[in-house]
Amino acid sequence: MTLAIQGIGLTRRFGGFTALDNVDIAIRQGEIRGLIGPNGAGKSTLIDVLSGRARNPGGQVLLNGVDVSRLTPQQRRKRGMARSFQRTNIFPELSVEQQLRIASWAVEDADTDEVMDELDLRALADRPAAEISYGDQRRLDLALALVGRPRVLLLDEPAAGLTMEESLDLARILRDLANRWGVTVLLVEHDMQVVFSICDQITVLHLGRSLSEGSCAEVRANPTVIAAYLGTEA
Amino acid sequence: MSLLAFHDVHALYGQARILNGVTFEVGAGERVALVGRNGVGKTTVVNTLCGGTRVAQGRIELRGRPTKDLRGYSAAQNGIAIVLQGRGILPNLTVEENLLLGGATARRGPWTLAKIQELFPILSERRSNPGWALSGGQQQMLAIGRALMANPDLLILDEPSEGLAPVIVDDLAALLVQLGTDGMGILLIEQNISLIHRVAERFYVLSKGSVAESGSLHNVSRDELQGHIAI
Amino acid sequence: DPLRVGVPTDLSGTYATLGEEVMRAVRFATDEANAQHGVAGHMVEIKSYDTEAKPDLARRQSEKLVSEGYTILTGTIASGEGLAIAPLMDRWGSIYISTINKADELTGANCVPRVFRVNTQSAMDAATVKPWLAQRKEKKWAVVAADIAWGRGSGALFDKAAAGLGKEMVADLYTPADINDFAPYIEQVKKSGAEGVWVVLAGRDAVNFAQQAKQFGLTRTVTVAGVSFTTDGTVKTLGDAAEGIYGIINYSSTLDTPENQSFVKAWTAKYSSPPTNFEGETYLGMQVLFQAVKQANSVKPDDIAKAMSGGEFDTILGKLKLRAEDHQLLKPNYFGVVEKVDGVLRPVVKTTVSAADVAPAVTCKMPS
Amino acid sequence: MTVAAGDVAPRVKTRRGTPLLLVLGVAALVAGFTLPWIAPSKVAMSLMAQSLFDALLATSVGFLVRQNGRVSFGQAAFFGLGGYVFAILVARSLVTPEVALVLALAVPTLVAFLFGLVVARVTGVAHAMLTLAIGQALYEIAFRWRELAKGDDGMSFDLPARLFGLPTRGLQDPAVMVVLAWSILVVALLGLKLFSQSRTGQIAAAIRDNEERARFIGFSTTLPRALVYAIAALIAAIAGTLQATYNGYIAPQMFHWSLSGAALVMAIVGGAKFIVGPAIGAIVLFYIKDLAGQFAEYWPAIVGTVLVVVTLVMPEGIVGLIKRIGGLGQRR
Amino acid sequence: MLIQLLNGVVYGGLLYLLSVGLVLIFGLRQVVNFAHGALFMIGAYIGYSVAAAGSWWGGLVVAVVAMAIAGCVLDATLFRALRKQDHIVTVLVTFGLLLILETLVTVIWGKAYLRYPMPDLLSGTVDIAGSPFPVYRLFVIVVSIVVALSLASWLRFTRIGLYVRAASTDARVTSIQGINVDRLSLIVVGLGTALAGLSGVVAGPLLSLSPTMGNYILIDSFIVVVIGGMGSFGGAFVAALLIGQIHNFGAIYLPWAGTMLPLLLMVGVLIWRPTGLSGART
Ligand SMILES: Nc1ncnc2c1ncn2[C@@H]1O[C@H](COP(=O)(O)OP(=O)(O)OP(=O)(O)O)[C@@H](O)[C@H]1O
Ligand SMILES: Nc1ncnc2c1ncn2[C@@H]1O[C@H](COP(=O)(O)OP(=O)(O)OP(=O)(O)O)[C@@H](O)[C@H]1O
Ligand SMILES: [Mg+2]
Ligand SMILES: [Mg+2]
Repeated sequence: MTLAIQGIGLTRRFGGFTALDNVDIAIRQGEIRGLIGPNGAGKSTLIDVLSGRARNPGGQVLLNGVDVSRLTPQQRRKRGMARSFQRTNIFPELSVEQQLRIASWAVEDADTDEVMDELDLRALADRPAAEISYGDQRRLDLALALVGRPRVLLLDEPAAGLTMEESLDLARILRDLANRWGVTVLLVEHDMQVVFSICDQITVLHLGRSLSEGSCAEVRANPTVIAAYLGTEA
Repeated sequence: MSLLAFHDVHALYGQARILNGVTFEVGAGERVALVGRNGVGKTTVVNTLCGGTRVAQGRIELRGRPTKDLRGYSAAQNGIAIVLQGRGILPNLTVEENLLLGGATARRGPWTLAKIQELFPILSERRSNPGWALSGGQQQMLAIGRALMANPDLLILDEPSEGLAPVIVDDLAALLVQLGTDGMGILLIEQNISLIHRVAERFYVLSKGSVAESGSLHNVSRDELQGHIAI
Repeated sequence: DPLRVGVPTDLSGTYATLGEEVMRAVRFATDEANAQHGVAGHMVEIKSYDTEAKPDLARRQSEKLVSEGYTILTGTIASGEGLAIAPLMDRWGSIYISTINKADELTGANCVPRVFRVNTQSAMDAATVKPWLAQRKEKKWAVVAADIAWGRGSGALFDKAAAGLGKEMVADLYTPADINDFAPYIEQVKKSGAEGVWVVLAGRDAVNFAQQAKQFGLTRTVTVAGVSFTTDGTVKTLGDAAEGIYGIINYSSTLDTPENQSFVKAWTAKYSSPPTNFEGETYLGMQVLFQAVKQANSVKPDDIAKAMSGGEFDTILGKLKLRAEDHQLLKPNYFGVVEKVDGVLRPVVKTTVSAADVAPAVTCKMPS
Repeated sequence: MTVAAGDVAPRVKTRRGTPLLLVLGVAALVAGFTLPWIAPSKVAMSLMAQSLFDALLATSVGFLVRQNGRVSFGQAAFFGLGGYVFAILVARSLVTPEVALVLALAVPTLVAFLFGLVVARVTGVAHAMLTLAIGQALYEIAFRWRELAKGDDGMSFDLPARLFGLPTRGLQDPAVMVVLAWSILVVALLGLKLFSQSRTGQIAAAIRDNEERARFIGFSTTLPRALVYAIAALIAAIAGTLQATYNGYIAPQMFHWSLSGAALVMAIVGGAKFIVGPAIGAIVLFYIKDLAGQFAEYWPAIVGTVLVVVTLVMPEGIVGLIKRIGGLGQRR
Repeated sequence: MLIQLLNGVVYGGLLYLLSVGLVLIFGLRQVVNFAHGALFMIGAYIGYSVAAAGSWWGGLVVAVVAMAIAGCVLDATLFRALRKQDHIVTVLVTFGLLLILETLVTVIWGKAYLRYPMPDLLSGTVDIAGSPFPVYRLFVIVVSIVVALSLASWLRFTRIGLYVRAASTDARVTSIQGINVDRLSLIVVGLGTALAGLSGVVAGPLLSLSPTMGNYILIDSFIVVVIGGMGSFGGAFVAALLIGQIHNFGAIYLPWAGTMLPLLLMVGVLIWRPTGLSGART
């Protein structure tokens, strides 16, 4: 079984505070891996380390078995790794259509129409991104990551700010990507409905360490996870 | 007496008309939800209240008084605190300073720095960290805490559950209900059906810049609520 | 025909005060001539444009003046301005009379037939220092000079003069342009043990240096002298901070020739203060111009140029010759000190060095 | 800074736009030849030529703002460098005049490229100050190094008799220079327009907008930005070389920050969001200043008042105002 | 050595007084104030006129008050109208203002250099390390330290100070907390210009007065602001002292570098930390 992405001993410190403490993670190709955990557990930090946003983190990142730890984000993108952001990170002055098109150039002129339709951005094509609503910006952020159908997707709370229907649509799209195209997804999300409906495996992060890892059912039943994270709703 | 009321409000960003006759009101101790799809204008309602749009027509009342010339500070000075969408944390100020800023109107009430730090212990742990060093969810807690610091009569929350862990959303639901019971008005703008369902008594559905539907949420199931919103 | 004189000068830049003085002198001379029905019947018309003391702007404004018929140019301040417009006189069919520019090249390496200079160049100032320095008892000297062409050149000339007279140079300090605080330089002069300091600073720098030197008590212990340092203008600003400072004087209203005294009298009557050095020098330029017009009996630049080159003119400094080889007016130069005259501080001439003694060597190869 | 929403043409429009652009360009070039005839006098022509040098310099600054979102307070560095390299090489006959010309354009371009690699990550006022620093450093060198080009006095030089086999006398004739400068300006504007529609141009715009995201969608961000610095510097160098040639004179003021600042002001007055804005701003301000010069010493106050009023009335510059008025007309 | 060090502090102190005003105004109004040098200059001229009429200290007070009022007027008229514009556009306005103010001064006071008198109390010298040192320079040091300390504690420990810092990062969010940012900025801009006036008067007896006197020092102040980290008060203080020392020791040990040293320092700092010493995130 090939590992699409693997992190070994990932560590990140801010001053004296350790946000990510020697975390190992390995995701198979075509797997959707949920990453959950309380606020401040280190989920976004983990994505930052994997995607090359964090400067000088500890540990090693392997993409399809190749060490990419020293590569810049753009080099990682060229090798098939893309990410979205928890705090919207788009091109405010460019129109929706234009920024998606530009994004496609980096990956051999990929098609943008599909992404636009899937994420319902067609109607907003000509609007500068700064002027669209928050939820729409979230979808645009996600679309920027999806352009060119990357091999490995690191998504940081993609469903936040979306309506329930949209979240479910999103879940369907991701499942589709994984099933049909073998895209590997690391999904950070607080919307448990989405997580439990599509994830193959779930990693629970707590205080910068991996608390548990397993199938949805296992995680759901884990009393520690319920107490620390899931609460009554699940 | 209503704390906040919009009567047939039309509002524009530049040339673009976003609100087309919005009417709603929230009274003391009421827990009201404002819902709708992305881009219908929910946040624009909040912005309008803060003077961020041009009001072409209609009337906005604060505590029953029609208010012309709304400014950023008008709401706060009338006892309305807002949890902004996207959080609006001041990145260079420390966590504690962010909280103190919430108390700028110096209204007295149950919420003090200590109380908030008790509610969200992380805000006490990180009190001298700059705002930008918090995780997304921690920032959301800070935004909620900051709004409470104002001891408002009306609390407006624009998608507060965003980025919060489910346990914390549970706590938030309980908190909002309690606040309402204690007499604070709550205007909750949300996508999280379960949170709306647990908190709100009444709802307004916004569609294409005006209120398409409204009603009580007593004895309405989650699915029915979902149906209302999906207009 | 009227005699049209264009005055491209600095009205708003670093040397705006000098520009004001230039304009005042040009206007005075013009009014005087027009009151007598013009120069040989030609009424004088003047027009000025602001050059901000920038060479390229000086070029543009001069071109405009010439094209509007003001073909006799005078009044630029910075040497760079003069050097920038000089080569264009031929193309424009105009002439330029320098009254303030100090660069030797203007009538030296870069001399051209249509450029004349009535003021002293740096080499002439250097020749004026020597006799004074020779009789001073201070052995150790320091130079504080502006780090520009004029400052460097003038400082080097002083070094040479001092060396020739067996003095010891203990510090050579060149200060960058537009500096505000001279404290570090003042401290260095103090430390060097200099008994005398030769200052080559002008305008704002001169005022700041003198003022701060006094605050640090430098002027009490060290003899201070300089060139363009204590002009009438800076002395007026400085007040008692300037008292006792020695310096080269290119023109002074205190000069005791009958021509000068009647000029000073008329001037004082009009402006209620005596003319400054720059005003005197500019007026001198106008005098030379007017006489050349009379001698040529024409207002055509070509004819005026012919009359100027090698001509002799009656001026406020007496009868002076404008050398044909390089178009430098051979004029005397002065050395003096700032002291009270009628209760007012001003530079007062103590020694006169004759025109022959300060006349610079001819380095010009006049192109035909 | 910002690009107006409508300014970034969607793909379809671009393709249709290009031929139209070329037609416009050719028309403008042809129109340039009438300039010597419509000018009322030789001096008017000369002023026109000089305003065009300003226009080129302002275009250079404006382009940097528009394309990289970086404010430069030191664009005169490249203007001066172009002029100095050409004048010094020619005056000392170090190389053939043709090589001198090429170097006069290549050296500033290269310097700017390297500079861009290093400083592009600095933004805002800090960036403006960095650019000011290189301009002032060159200024100080030119000002104090007398052996190089006579230091603060500046240096006159004679043009070589022929350049690329053509006689150079005309280069100091306003009638010739005005046509030449105009043609260069038109070609430069066209080139910039095409660049900003090109992929690299659009990528640079994306980088300006959000550098971090540009990296995460897979672009290296240093090169496109450095390229923009280089192109902007090339235009400034052309302007500097033209001015030096026309005047037969160079002086350290060519590097001075006040010239850079003036160029920036021209660019904003014209409208830095638009490619033609800076050039128009430069020409308008050139004549306003020239007119104000009639009031001798009070001209700064007049120009100052114009600036304040212009900003309040048309924050997007002259071209912005024209577009807005045009836009209103269309909408009705 | 000690004297040179002190001289560095004097110049640094002056720069601090000027730059901190720039920082205040930039923070609240996002205006890069090119007219700041002109305000400094006008402060000096106003002080000069009053001092010439008899009272040096009166000149100080009048200049500071007049400039504070001028700042409030500026804020209420121009800056408020410009608050939605790009920084770069506001530069035009302040640049235009600079030109207008300079002309105004030449009309009222003329172009000639003027010498600012020294207060009797502070003229004279004291011996420091065996060498006379002007008392007035010590006064400059004291003034800048007092201003720095009071400003720092105002910003750090008072509510208004907190609001100022908040509004400097995000005016919209701050006003939604119930703070009238327009009124706040009236105070802050007024304070900034008052400090410009104060530094004008304080600099007066050291530098000669001329309509362009502000331009020379403005660039150094901008260098200070940028090195300190745009918008950082503490950073500005450190940077000002640094530039003061560089200015002094550079003149002694590296005279060939001339006025380039502060610029070089700035380049070094910015390449090392693009956001300046304080490294504040924006
Ligand atoms: N730059 C920083 N400096 C100091 N601490 C930081 C910094 N960035 C993040 N942290 C801390 O590191 C921890 C992990 O943050 P991270 O953003 O990874 O959390 P998260 O799991 O994504 O949480 P959330 O669900 O709230 O988004 C948090 O406690 C946060 O406060
Ligand atoms: N600054 C702006 N200028 C122009 N139009 C804007 C601006 N901000 C928002 N809009 C438009 O106003 C409409 C309403 O946006 P608003 O942010 O109020 O939506 P919302 O209901 O809050 O959506 P969401 O659930 O995504 O937050 C959208 O169509 C958006 O494109
Ligand atoms: Mg996170
Ligand atoms: Mg919203």
